[in-house]
Amino acid sequence: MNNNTNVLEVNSICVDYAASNGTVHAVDNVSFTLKRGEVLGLAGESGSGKSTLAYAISRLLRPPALITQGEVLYYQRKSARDLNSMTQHDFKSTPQNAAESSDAIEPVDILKLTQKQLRAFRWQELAMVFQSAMNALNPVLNLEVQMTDVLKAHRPDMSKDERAARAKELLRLVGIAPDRLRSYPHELSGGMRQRSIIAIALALSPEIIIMDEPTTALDVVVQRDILTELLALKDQLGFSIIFITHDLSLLLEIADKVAIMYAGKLVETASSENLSEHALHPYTYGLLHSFPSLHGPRRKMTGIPGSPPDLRAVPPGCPFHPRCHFAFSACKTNVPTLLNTDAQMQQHVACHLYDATLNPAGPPASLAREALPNADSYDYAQGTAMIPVIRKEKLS
Amino acid sequence: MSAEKHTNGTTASIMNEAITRNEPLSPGTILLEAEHIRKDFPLGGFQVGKLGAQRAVHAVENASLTLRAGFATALVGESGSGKTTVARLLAGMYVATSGSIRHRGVTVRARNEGELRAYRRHVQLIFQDPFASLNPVHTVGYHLGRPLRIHGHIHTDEEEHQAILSLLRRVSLYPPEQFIEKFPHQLSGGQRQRVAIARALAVQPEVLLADEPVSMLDVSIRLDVLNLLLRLKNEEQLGVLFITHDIASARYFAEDTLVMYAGQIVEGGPSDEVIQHPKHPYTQLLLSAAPDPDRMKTHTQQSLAIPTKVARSEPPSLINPPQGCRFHLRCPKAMPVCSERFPARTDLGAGHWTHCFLYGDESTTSKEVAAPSPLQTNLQEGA
Amino acid sequence: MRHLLRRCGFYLVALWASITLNFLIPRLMPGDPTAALMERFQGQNITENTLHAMREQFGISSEPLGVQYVQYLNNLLHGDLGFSITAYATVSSVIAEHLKWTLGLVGVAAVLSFVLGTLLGVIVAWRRGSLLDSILPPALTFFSAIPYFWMALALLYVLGFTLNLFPVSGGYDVLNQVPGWSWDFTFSVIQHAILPALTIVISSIAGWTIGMRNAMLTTLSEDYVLMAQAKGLSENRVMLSYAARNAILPSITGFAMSLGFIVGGSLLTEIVFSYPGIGLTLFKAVVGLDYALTQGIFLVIVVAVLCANFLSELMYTLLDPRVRQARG
Amino acid sequence: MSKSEMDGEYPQDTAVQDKYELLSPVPLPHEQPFDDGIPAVLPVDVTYKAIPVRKRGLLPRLGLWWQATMTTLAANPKMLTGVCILGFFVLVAIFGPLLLRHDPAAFSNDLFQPPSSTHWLGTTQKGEDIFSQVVVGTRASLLVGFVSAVGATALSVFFGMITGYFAGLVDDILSLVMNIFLVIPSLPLAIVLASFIPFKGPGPIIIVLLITSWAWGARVLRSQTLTMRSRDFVQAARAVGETPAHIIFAEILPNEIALVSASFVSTFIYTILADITLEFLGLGDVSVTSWGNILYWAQNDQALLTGGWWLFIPPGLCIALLGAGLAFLNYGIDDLANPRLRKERKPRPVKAAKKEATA
Repeated sequence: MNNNTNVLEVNSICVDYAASNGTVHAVDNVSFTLKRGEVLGLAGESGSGKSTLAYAISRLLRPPALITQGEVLYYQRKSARDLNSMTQHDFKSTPQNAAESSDAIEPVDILKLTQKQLRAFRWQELAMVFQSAMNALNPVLNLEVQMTDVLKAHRPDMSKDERAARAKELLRLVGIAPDRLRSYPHELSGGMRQRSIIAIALALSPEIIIMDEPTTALDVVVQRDILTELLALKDQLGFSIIFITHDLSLLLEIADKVAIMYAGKLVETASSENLSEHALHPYTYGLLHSFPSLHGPRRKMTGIPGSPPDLRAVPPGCPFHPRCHFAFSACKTNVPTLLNTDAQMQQHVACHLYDATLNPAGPPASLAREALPNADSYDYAQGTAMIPVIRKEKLS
Repeated sequence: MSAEKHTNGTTASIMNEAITRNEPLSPGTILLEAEHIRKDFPLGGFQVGKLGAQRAVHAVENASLTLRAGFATALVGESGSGKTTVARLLAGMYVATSGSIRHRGVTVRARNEGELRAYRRHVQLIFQDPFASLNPVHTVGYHLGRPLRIHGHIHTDEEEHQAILSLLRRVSLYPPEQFIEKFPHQLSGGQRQRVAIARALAVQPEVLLADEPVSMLDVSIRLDVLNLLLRLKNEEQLGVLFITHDIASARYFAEDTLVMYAGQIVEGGPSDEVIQHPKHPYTQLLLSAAPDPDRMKTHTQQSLAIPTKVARSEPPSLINPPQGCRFHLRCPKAMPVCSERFPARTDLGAGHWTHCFLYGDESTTSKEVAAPSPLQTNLQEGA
Repeated sequence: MRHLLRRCGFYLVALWASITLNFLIPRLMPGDPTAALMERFQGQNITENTLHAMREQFGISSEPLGVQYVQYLNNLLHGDLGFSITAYATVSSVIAEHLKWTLGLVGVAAVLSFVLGTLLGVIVAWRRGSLLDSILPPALTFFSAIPYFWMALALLYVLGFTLNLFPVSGGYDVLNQVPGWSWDFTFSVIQHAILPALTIVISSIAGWTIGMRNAMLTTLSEDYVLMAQAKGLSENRVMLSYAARNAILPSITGFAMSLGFIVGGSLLTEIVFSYPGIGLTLFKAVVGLDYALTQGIFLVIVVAVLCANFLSELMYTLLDPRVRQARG
Repeated sequence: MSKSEMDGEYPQDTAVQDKYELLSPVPLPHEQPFDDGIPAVLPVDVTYKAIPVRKRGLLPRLGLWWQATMTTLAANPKMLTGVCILGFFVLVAIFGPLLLRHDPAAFSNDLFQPPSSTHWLGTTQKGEDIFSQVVVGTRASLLVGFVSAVGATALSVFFGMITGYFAGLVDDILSLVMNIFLVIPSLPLAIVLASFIPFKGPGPIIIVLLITSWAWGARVLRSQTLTMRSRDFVQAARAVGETPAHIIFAEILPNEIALVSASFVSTFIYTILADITLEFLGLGDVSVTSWGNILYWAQNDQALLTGGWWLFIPPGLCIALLGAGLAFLNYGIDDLANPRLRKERKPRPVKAAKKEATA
């Protein structure tokens, strides 16, 4: 699998909500790329626009939400797809595309697909796992119906028996006994519901799975189980994941790359190693220090003063400046853009502290320091051998 | 009534700027003790043909804990483990099926509304969801004024106004005058939780039972509220029960930690002891599953086999819980005796204790502990 | 199953309560209903025998209440509802003669209105914000606020009397048709039923449409509908199997609740159209102070409504697996 | 780790006394105060949504209330329509009879006249002026409906909240009674009851309507109270020591105002329609001038089959208009109480944000 090719490219996308008292910019000029087989973590607090962004990418937003600009380019993989799905249900209708046999991958703008193309594109290429498993499953249909209707819609040539067999296989894949196929959602436990949603998401072997806080409602042990299996499946099947959560400490463990959102804007993107070792944005820094540590000396922590802004009254300039310890005059007036701080590290930050023209003195020393204490005081040999550490795929 | 007897010191409160207790508690005074409390919730409806055996949710079994002035005890467990029930039992909202609760050494008996109110003057509950625990139709001032009036801490409107202002200052809501007339929906989550804390303080309690006080708040403001509670605990020598599902914040907040699984408290002791040297298999599982960014660095490629028995299994139903130790169905180290009865408490030194046969049991001989039983090895291989 | 048994039990209790209510109403009212009758039928064909039977029925009797109650229940068990003085026949035979008309008319009209209204609601909610959505609900609201009998009068005047499109009264063409299974007769029946049925449908459809629209809007914001869309399913599939399939559940509960109102309205409709059903008979009985018939009809209506309620609960149980299994 | 150690390490959480919800800049976690030349500026000029301090005193509050009501109405056309229609009929009921040219009960020589300039809505077979009758009848019809609706709503609030809040035998029995009243069709029961009551008039009709209309509201309120009872704010009120009576009427009831109003309006629709229906059937006092009785006499005199449409249209239209107004009012209340039905609803993804950020 070619790990370094892009599968999704989001270019300066904006989402507005038309509210009675003015327009709300829920997502403001956000760009990022997702590589094949990569786990991209999207972190932010409530109201940061992280979910809206996910819904915008999959074009699931409903009025009054409106995508006002931007493009979402999807790079379709040609070779790996089985033919019968591609020929009949190619969401790209351009004929020369089907004829092309070269390796060149031509991107498709998801935002420009027609309704019909969109229907074919959905789930086939991009699946979603919703936040609340209880609410994402139709309470009056059993699992089999909900699993096979997606097959029915996208693979009409499959026979009924084949569909049922595929459904059983999927359940087995996520660790549910296939005899639960006829169960209704209310008969399943929270963990099983979330597993079955993942099974549905895998039904068509999509290229991308967007997960919107998929395990927030679950207990840590179950959450860990599911994530472990999910990442194993990812390695096995080769899809990419956009993982949305407010739990940065979890994200650092499972994601390859992390993007931090605040008030609808992307404030920092970095590999998770870089982020945990030297977070650049004061907000990221504050977030990292909002999670008490399990080991090492106990320290007084303060979190971030104030609370996230109301999207209807976002402070001018950098939206974080009222809560920022390092804010200076430029922060109140100029909106920061993402700066590439270091081409090699691929770490981007939207903060005037790193803008040499505005802040010639350079970033404060305390921010550049190693942020997290070493974990050496923790005895892993003792008693923690029951759950595996989630394997992370290193960026090559 | 027992609680009444002990209030004499605190009821005759004198108004001053900050409502404080007349006699500050000395740190370490035992305020509230629960001994072997148990709570069954009978399931409603007619149980036809059940031969009298009423079905019930066995929410809490044999829970004991002590709250001391100026100290916090954390109760850690998954949702549905019964930790909220423990808090509500201690708050007098439920009556325990069996077991006793002692307030300053006197057994609490709340037989009627009046006695209950007298008890609640000392023990107050902070709810998880600040969006739900404030009445949307009432102002902040109303929320704080009611407990002041009910418990006779104020007598005139002016006193009420001053007392409310001082409460708001105590929970760091500045400027307090601006908050009195606000409605809950005009406040942010963190501000609401502060108001909820202020309401509990208005009663002038000795004990605060904080039921996941920050889990509904945004990540960046959780610590603020947590620090506020810490400050109140330290300054006013409150006894705090801190209920959480996040074992890291238990370590941050509380001197002692108790771990609860499916209605049973399985391990307890000083927080650092419990968290750095977990003994009960469940505590170990919980710790290894907790998100931990540090692990990323130390164990990047390490992968350990997960016993399938643990994976893909979830906590048992409390309507029909397993006999004995309720964790035995998922425990990789389970022994036959585990399904027979719940192990007694084993002291491990330094105040650390657990309920697990692996570390001995008053009534079992130590040889069972010494070597893993054949069954245990089988289980691990079979997995 | 236990759930259904419990509901069965409830309906039996409700039946018993209405029977008892029926027994008590004349006995608790002040005065002697027979006195009014005597006044009215002075010297007419009222025999000592009938009078006695009537007195017995209304509790003008020396027997203690308990004994009367047992007698009343016993009579009921034997299908004896008393004697009608206006129709000069047993109440049960009068009801048997007229019930079929009402059952046919109200049954068809109520089901039609439910189906049409619910479908309209689904479409209106799905096309939210469209012209249809902004016109239909207010228009239907206006119609639903019109009392049945007035709607009946208006339709009768415009479509029947002025435009002469439909017959204005009766259940069939009494002059030219002989009841039986002939095409002409059936056609005549249908022709006579159209106006009353139209009245019932127009007056009751708004409730279903607006109820279903609101339920749909609630369902449409659920995650499972969003997920169905994300799955790339066809619009119809999302609309029907995901949104409407869940949104219809409260409507079915509502069906049980509203049936009482529809039945009440239908009685009035029959009166206006002189439709030979239970409603007209009830009206005649009320006007003619025929208490036995009034009570008998009331009892039949209650039983019919209880049965319909039970059926709708059965349907709910079939449609909602949570009720079917959790408490079953 | 001992307590004293912690005390030393933990400074107080700090706060500033400015007009923002903003804590003072605190040193970053476990770091020395930051000093590398950049001033740590506190943004004093950032304006958050200013929340006006509520005025004290009756008049300013009434003013605010009036303002709030107007804003609500302006944003809710359904409700506005309903309020206007209802207001019109209330005004007619109160002042209408004072402005009439004809005595509604006076016979005249203009028998069975269609609408004309003298008799705006025509006359009956006995020569009574229909316009006067409709205007005067408004008062009687509205009054009977209103009184029964108020009574029934009071009953349903009482029973609904009591049975919803207190579980146990009383609840079981009362809810059984409630459910039985719900499944017995109300109009037939009302007809039977009214026909058995030996004296006629508004009084008996009100009693009949009360009996047949309280159960619906009671059930809705009961189920709502049942869910309210387990809400945290009710539990919190219990925890600070509030009495059950206070909790029911001061904590729960204000939260159910929308439901109570909706229930009142629905009951009002029912009672008005049922009152008119009973009168139309001749079960009321036929000598009173009311909408139902106008229709009763019209039907009695076979007016329609002789072409006398003006006898039916006016009262019928009034009833329909009033009923529609009330129904609109109800949908408006529904919209207010159920945000999902509102036009400007925010879609799911931002719901959490809204919850957090509502100011």
